[in-house]
Amino acid sequence: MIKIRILEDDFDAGSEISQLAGLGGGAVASFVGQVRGDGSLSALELEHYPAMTEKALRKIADSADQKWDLHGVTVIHRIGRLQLGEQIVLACTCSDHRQAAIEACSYIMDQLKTVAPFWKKEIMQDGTENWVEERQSDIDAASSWDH
Amino acid sequence: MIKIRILEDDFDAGSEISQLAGLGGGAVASFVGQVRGDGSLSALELEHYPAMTEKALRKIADSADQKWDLHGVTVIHRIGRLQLGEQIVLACTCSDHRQAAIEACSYIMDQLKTVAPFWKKEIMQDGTENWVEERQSDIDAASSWDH
Amino acid sequence: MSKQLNIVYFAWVKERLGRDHDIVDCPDGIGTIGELLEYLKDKEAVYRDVFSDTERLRFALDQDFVRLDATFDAAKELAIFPPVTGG
Amino acid sequence: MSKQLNIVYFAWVKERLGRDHDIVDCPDGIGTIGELLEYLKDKEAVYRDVFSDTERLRFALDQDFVRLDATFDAAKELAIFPPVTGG
Repeated sequence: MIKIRILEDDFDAGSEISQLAGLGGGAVASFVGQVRGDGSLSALELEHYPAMTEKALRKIADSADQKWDLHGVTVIHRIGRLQLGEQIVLACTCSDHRQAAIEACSYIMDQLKTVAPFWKKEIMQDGTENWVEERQSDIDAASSWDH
Repeated sequence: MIKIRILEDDFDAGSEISQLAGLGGGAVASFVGQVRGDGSLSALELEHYPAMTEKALRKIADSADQKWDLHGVTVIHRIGRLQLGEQIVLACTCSDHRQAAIEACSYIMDQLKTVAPFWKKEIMQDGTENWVEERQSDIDAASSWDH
Repeated sequence: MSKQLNIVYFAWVKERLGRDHDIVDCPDGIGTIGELLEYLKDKEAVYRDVFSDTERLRFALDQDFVRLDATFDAAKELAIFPPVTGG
Repeated sequence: MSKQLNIVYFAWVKERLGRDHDIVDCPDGIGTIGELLEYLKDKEAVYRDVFSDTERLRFALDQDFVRLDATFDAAKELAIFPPVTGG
């Protein structure tokens, strides 16, 4: 079962995890990304490409589901303005085996960083704004799964 | 911050995850293991070595904390009789970086499977009981971190 | 006969162009995204500025990632944006 | 002079011995866990049965994992149990 959500509002990670756990596998892995208070950051603005976002996330989840034996995948990504400490993203996977669940969760996050159409703008405390640049480490992480 | 709990009662994974998230890193990884309904299984009985358990779990968490740059680690393991679908274990890590959080979480689970003094007995639907045997794949997973 | 293409922009591409989409009449003989960008850069200074370094741009045709040399054939929507930074 | 050692058992080791601990007077000349097991197997049939295959046993001295050839020196508690299966 694949569940994809793109939300302005916050989500309840614990409830999402226990819903997925209810599908019955023995192993549930999850990752939550949140806005990290990094020096002079005040907030993040998350833009996305509405017509493409769900399709791109579903493609990533489908691909994880084919690579590993999963009972379910949940991917939630927020958009709009997010304050320090707020949750940005959840990836959660459920499998009979812990390695499958953890690897699939890691794979989903690595792919999401490079092929899901989201863009982060940093709003600094002094009012300046910068679009976040892609990071080579994210590109490397995503391509490490290509074999 | 390292938190270790050994409990007979259930725990609230969502609340543990959000407590750890509150420490401020951008990345929170977690793993929940639960009793998998495997054919004729009725329940699990979890025995442990009370004088050693917390020490062993803390050693694993400390070692993860040394290998990766973590804000916090939470490890919770239940003991006693657990029904199908019940939660057995939670490992949760918080870091500034997603790979560190996910790898540390995976490491903790791999170590826990081989050096934490817990023993699982399966109670079958027909009333028979078997002690679970160690699995070579768990030994291999734990030793894969030795380099 | 020319074909109409909806071009949508995101993030700093949108901000620097000052608009979130264009509807472009794409003349015959222009088959790839790269050719279309050259055509637009000839037409308007703002395109020359924003599209100057195609290494910094990413493209999707009808919501699938493609490269600069992709042909748009029957596609209805071209998206132009910086590398993604979600998650 | 002999020394006293508390031996604790878990899982099927405990079940098959029918008890969860023993307090053993450990004679001089016995320094390693392996030697202690041989000494116990000579004393009582149930030890011969349960400790017959040491490959299936694991050991901790004062709550730290050790191997069969570890010397117990000043240790107060020896634990004998099957490979762990938590998580």
